[in-house]
Amino acid sequence: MNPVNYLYLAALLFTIGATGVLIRRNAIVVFMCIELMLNACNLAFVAFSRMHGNLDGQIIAFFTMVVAAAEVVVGLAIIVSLFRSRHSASVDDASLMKL
Amino acid sequence: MSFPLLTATAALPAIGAIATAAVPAARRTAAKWLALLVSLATLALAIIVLVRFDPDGARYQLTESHAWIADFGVRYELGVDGIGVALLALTALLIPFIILAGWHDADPLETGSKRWRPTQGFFALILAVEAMVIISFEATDVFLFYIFFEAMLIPMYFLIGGFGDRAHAGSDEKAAAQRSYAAVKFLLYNLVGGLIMLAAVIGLYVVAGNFSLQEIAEARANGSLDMATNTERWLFLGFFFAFAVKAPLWPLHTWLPNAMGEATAPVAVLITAVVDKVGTFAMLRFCLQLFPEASKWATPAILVLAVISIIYGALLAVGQRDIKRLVAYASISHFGFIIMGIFAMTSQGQSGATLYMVNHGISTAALMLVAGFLISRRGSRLIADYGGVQKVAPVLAGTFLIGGLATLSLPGLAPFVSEFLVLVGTFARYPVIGIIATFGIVLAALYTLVLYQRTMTGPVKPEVSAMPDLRARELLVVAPLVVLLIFLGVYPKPVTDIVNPAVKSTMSDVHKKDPKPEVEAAK
Amino acid sequence: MENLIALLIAAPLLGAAVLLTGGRRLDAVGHWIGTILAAVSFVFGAILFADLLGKNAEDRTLIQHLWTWIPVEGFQADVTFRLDQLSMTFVLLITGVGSLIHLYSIGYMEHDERRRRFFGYLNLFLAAMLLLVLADNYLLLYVGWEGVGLASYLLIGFWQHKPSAATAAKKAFLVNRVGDMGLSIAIMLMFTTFGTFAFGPVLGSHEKPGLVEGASEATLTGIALMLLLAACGKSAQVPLQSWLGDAMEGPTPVSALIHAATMVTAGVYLIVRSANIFNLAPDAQLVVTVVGGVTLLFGAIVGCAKDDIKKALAGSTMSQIGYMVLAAGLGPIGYVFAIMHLVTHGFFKAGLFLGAGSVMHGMNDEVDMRKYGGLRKYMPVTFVTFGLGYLAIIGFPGLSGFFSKDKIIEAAFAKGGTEGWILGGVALLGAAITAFYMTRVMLMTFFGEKRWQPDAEGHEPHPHESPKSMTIPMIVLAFGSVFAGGFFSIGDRFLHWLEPVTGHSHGDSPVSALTVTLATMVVLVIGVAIAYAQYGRRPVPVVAPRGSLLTRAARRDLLQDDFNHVVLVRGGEHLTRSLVYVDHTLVDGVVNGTAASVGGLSGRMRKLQNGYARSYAVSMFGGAAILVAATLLMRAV
Amino acid sequence: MSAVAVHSLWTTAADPISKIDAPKIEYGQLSPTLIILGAAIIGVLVEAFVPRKSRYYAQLFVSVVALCAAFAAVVALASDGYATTKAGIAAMGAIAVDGPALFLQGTILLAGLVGLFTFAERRLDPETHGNRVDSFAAQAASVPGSDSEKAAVKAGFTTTEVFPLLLFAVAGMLIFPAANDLLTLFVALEVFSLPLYLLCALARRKRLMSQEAAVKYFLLGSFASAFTLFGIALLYGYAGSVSYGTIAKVVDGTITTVDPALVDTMGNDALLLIGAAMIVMGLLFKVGAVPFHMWTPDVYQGAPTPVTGFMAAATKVAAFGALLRLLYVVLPGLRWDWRPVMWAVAIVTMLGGAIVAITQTDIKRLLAYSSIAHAGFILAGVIATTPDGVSSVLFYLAAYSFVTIGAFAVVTLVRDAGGEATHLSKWAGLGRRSPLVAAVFAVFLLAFAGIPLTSGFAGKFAVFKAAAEGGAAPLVVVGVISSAIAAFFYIRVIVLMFFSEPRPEGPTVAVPSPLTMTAIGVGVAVTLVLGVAPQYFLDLANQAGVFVR
Repeated sequence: MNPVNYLYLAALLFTIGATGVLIRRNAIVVFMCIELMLNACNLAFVAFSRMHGNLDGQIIAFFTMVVAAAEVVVGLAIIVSLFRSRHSASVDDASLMKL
Repeated sequence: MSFPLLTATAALPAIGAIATAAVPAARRTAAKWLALLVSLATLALAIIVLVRFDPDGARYQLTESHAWIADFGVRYELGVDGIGVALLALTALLIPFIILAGWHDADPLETGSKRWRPTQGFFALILAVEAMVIISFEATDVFLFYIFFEAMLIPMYFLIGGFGDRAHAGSDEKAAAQRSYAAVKFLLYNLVGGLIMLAAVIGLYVVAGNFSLQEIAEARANGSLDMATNTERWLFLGFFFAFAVKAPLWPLHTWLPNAMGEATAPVAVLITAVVDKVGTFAMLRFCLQLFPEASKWATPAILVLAVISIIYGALLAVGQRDIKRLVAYASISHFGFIIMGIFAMTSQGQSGATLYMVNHGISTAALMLVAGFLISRRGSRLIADYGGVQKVAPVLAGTFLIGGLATLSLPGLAPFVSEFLVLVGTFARYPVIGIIATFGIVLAALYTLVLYQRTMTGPVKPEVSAMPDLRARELLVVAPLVVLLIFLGVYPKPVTDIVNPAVKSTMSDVHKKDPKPEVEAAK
Repeated sequence: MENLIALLIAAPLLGAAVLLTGGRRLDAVGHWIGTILAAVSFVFGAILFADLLGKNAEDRTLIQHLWTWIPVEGFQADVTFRLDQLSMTFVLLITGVGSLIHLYSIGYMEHDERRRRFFGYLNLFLAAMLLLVLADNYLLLYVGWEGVGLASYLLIGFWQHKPSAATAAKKAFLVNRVGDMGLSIAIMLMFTTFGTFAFGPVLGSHEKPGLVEGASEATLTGIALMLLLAACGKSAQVPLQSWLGDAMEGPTPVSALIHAATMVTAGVYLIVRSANIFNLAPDAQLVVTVVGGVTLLFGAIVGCAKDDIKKALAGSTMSQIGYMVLAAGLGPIGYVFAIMHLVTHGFFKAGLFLGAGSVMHGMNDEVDMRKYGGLRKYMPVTFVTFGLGYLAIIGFPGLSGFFSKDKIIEAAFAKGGTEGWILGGVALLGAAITAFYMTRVMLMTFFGEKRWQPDAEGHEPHPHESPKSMTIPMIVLAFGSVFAGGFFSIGDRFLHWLEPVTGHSHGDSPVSALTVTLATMVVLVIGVAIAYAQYGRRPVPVVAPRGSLLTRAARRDLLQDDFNHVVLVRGGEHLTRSLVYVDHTLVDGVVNGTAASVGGLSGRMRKLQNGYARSYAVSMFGGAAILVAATLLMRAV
Repeated sequence: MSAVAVHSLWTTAADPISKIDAPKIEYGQLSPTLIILGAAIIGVLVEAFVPRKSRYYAQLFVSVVALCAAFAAVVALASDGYATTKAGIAAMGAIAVDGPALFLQGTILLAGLVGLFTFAERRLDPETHGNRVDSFAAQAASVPGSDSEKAAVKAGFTTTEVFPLLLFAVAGMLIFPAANDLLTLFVALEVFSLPLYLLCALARRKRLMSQEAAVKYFLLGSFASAFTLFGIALLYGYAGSVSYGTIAKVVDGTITTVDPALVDTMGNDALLLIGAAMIVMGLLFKVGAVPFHMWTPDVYQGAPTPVTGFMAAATKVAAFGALLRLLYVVLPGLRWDWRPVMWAVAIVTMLGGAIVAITQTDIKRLLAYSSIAHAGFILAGVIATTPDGVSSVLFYLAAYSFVTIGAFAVVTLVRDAGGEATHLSKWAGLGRRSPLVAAVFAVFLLAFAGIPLTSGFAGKFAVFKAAAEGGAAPLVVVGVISSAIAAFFYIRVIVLMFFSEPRPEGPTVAVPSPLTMTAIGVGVAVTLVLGVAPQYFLDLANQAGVFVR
């Protein structure tokens, strides 16, 4: 079937992820949504790679995964430390600084 | 490569400023003397410049030119024409008096940290201002001029905001608030003007490709550089706005009364007699030379504003309760005259305007400094707090009266010559404007005499009954100014001789001829 | 010889400089320095006068060029002096009367600790006045013009501790400034019209006018009217007369010298000097005569109602100058007589004022005539001199006033036509009123029974004759007021002396000179008679009766001050107040308003920064969306 | 899709690749980056093996040496002509070695070095339990206020990991402006972002705020990078390659080898435009342009001040470098599409930053907003799309970064019991207490405000000049207006410091070690030198103003 559909899917996933970021409170979930967005990108890469018939896209996908993994490491560390000091992972509670 | 006289004239006070600032806190008096000596040395240099300047020689003399920021098309170009020399001399002349008059104005009241050195700061800042003003009178590179035109705001700002009138010295919170309000107002007003000018400066570069006043003016003259009419007008407005704020021209004047009211008298003199002159000077040198056509285009509007300034300023001066604010509004009125003279586009008008800058500097200095002495004695700026001073301090009253008479430009005193020239120059081309402006002389008499009557005459108020007369230092400040006022009043030739050639070339820049008299003298 | 001209001015100027900067150490001798220098100036004047008499009429003009004052492209003002018959006349009057009054002041100001300063001011005045009459161009004249204004300001306000004095001084200066405005506009007009404002080129001589001939009548009328405005200010002519009455706040010698003999006549000088301009501007001349006529009556009427002796004399001064202006307005017929009356008036009016001063001196500075009475016994010299001055001013046959005033009335009729009749009638009426109010003054002061009481401190005034230093000048002036007129008129000496400058023409009068003289006599008698009936026959009430409407108005200077007060002063105050308000709220308000609104905007935009990461994300997302949309849109359009 | 197509794909994929020629790496030209990365790894090893007491010194030593060496390398490369004549693409098209890259790398390295000094400062806080402490948490893992934290403090722990983190960040920043394909761009972005996220969380005082800042920065940052990545994907889809050169060719249609797949994607501008927009958005986020700026104030306030300073300076430099390269190398063919949009962004950024800053009450937030406004000014230069534009931006960045670090360094000096006294009210009368510090800070503020004779003015003038010449005169006008507004709040601080009476309970000014002094000194020196005699540096920027294709 036409790889373009995969692009639509990717776009859809990306949007879902973005929406999640915007509406969910829990830092972990927000973070997962971001991961979802990254994976949407991966799907797009692979699909394009398939369309162009070259391998760049697929390789990029691997890089993305690694980067995502690194983000997880850093991100979880930060979120956890926040959680431990506040006993809450809600991003809305973390609003000491404003205005 | 001769000795860079102009650079030296500007550099000396600059170095002096640094040196003064470096004087240790305890050695306050040493700092004062240092500053005074530096200013006197600068005066000496200025006199040398004056002597070396040949009125009938090249338009710009003692020129210096070095590469500076090639990338911006900026060169370090100095040179003075007659107008520049006159104002340079005025500046160098007034600063020693200002320093002497402010001798005790900056003695620290409260003991801050031991590194807090208000006195040193005060005099250093004055010298810094002098250096910047001098160089902006010398600069023949638009960018160079602009830089110091802007930079001088900072020391001025600290002088206004940092060193209040002894009238409300001390921890009086309200006074402090008013003072910093005045300082901020001064700075923002001028900064906005300057920034708008910056846009115009950049525009000028885009059009002309460099900043050399002479080159551009030449190119404009021989038509090798033609600006689109609208471009020229926009650029002109950009420049003029900044100068009009500095000058100040109605309705951009409201910063001046605050600034002069809150600052100490010497600083007030520094503002109105020295710094503001840069504005009017720049109109004459930059607006007219760079944008002759646009200048002519804008002339009617500017003349109207100038006349409004004259009348409006005078009327407001009548309505003031505060001595210094009164002088400030009087100055606004006078700046109206200067600007009117510049844009009347007649030789008499422009010579008069230049002369006016010099005379106004001296007369305001005389009046304001004496007012300062008066205020420092009574500790109040309110006219109502005085009365009968003439009886207890006749010399003070006398000098004050002379300053006042100079302000109302009494014939025989310097300002009369310039004011009449401006009037006659304007009248020659714009009779109606000229006549309206003439009402200014009546109003000037009104506010001056009312001020004198309320403060100096009448029964002696108990608060002033013990007021000491002028002390030696103060007399030393005032007397020379008075002498100068009288001398230039009866023999202004030395100044006019220097100024006339420069005015002539400015007139040719704007392609203007003086109107011919209706009836030709049968010769 | 012309080099002496500068010395004329230099002497009193030096005196002023020395006395005003000299400080206390000169207090002892100050008044002598001042007097001597004034006298020196008079001596120089006399020498020059002799020199002029030595020459024949047409080259009696000396020019002294000192230095170029204002050299500007196309504009040249020189410090040059012109001494011709006209200015010579003034020089003698000024220095002569001036010296006498210096002498008088020594006695009069004896007890004033600021006497040195007073003499400094007097010298300053002499210098300025001489500069005024000697200047060879209008701008230099302007310097003297305002110089005398300054001197008068300083002298009127000499007793500054009195608020009334300070106010009067300020008023005088301001009103004069209005006049000066006229003068400066006139000069500007001349410059734009002729390219110069020096007497020589502009005016020329009366047989051969200068550039003025080339100019349009409209321009000349403009110039002339502006000059007239200046003259009105300086010579206290309607409508700028209001300051003269208050000016009497000054010491009496000042009133005598400045506000009677010399300064106030400067306006007449200006008009006569500018004869060639006025001759070519008939409309302006008409205005001049009208102003003169009106002031003549105005001053006379005011003079009738005042109880303050000096104010009464001030009114009379106005009215007499009205005569001169009227004469000057008549053109060549009148110029000479204007000046002649000016000189004679200088004598008798100065004498009268000194007499008044002497009276006040003896009466603890009491000025209210209703508190005088019967003083002739106590101060005979004053009485006699004052009496001679009185006879002179009312035009008693044979005395100075008779000759000069008579000629003016005659000339007024000679103007011809209805104008002539009207002006002549006015002049006659003025003569009658003059006789009335001067008789009134005379009677109230020197005749009747004594009416003075203890003053506020309770000590009775002891009227006594004044010291020699005061009486001598009075005597001299009395001589002048008796004989000057006759001396001038016999063989038309004065006419021939002045004619070369002013020119002269004999109008054909509808009424013969004799008729005029007789008429004058008649009205004179009538005036005196009425006055006698009112103040001589029955006792003068110490408290002024309410009097008729006119009297009350006249006491208040015909409500002219009230008008000024309401219209100018009040109006001005309101104007400035409202402007101050406008400046603060509107002009400044716009600026502060802008600042405030930016601040408010900032405060509102700040709220967006609510600290919630998610809302930040929203803004980012929205931003991204807009970015994308915009980019696409750019392509679409 | 048809089976044949699928088969063909499989076969091509299945074909044994005859030989893969080993990648050719120009180590010399990449040396700056490599040195830093190497040093960073050494730093990690140091953490692992060197005893705790001497770690600080070891780390400091390693980092200083590395940064200096790297800078030397940059200078060497530049003087060797790689900035101009020998400019080229290295690492198989991944990294460009050209003028802008080297100039910015040099700037970043110096900024990093100065920043490092502020990191290493340990004289400001009072000694705790006889140990000198720096501004980083004793033990990041320990809960604020918990016993474990107290224990860590007592034991005199210090988070010396900050040094390797700094180095990693620097390395990423070095690559970022030099990246010559989108993949490298993305990787570099993450490489310097992640360490910064961590550094933000490591404040010793006010740890809650610090952690909050980290979370916000992290979430929003990765959110942004997700967008960037998607944009990259779309561009890749459009051009069939991530290499700048190829994409540029495809965009302006000068590409030679066109395969059928490319033909139909090339035709689809939506891919291109949306992709470009999303990448640009990611970069704008990093430079803190409105409306992607909202993280800036919070993060700047919460992060440890040395980190803020470093971040504010270096991140901007790197991000603008990348933005320039993207717009000038990849998307010049798209100029007419992105310029108007960027105009809008620049305008709202200049005005927004300036206006909101007026009402700030915390000095760090104030500086944050000012940095936003400055981003707007720089954007004005970016939009010029002339060589002048490039060099003016380069100059501005160099000038700005030192002022920023200096300013934040001064902020670290003003302290009270609760650590740094960042609330403006506490700065009242500072000029009376310690004129020198106040004066220095005033100099920085004036430079921010763009008063003549400071670097700020030279930079602002250069940028506006370029913009005006690039036909963006309205931008210049908006620029001057917003700098007028901006002047107001800089002035406010000066008023506060000099004209208002000192508070009795006001903060004290700590006497720093030579480290911070150097940082501040360098800041002042650069500010004045670039203000008075900028010509030399302008020349540098001009030479460096050309991108390699």
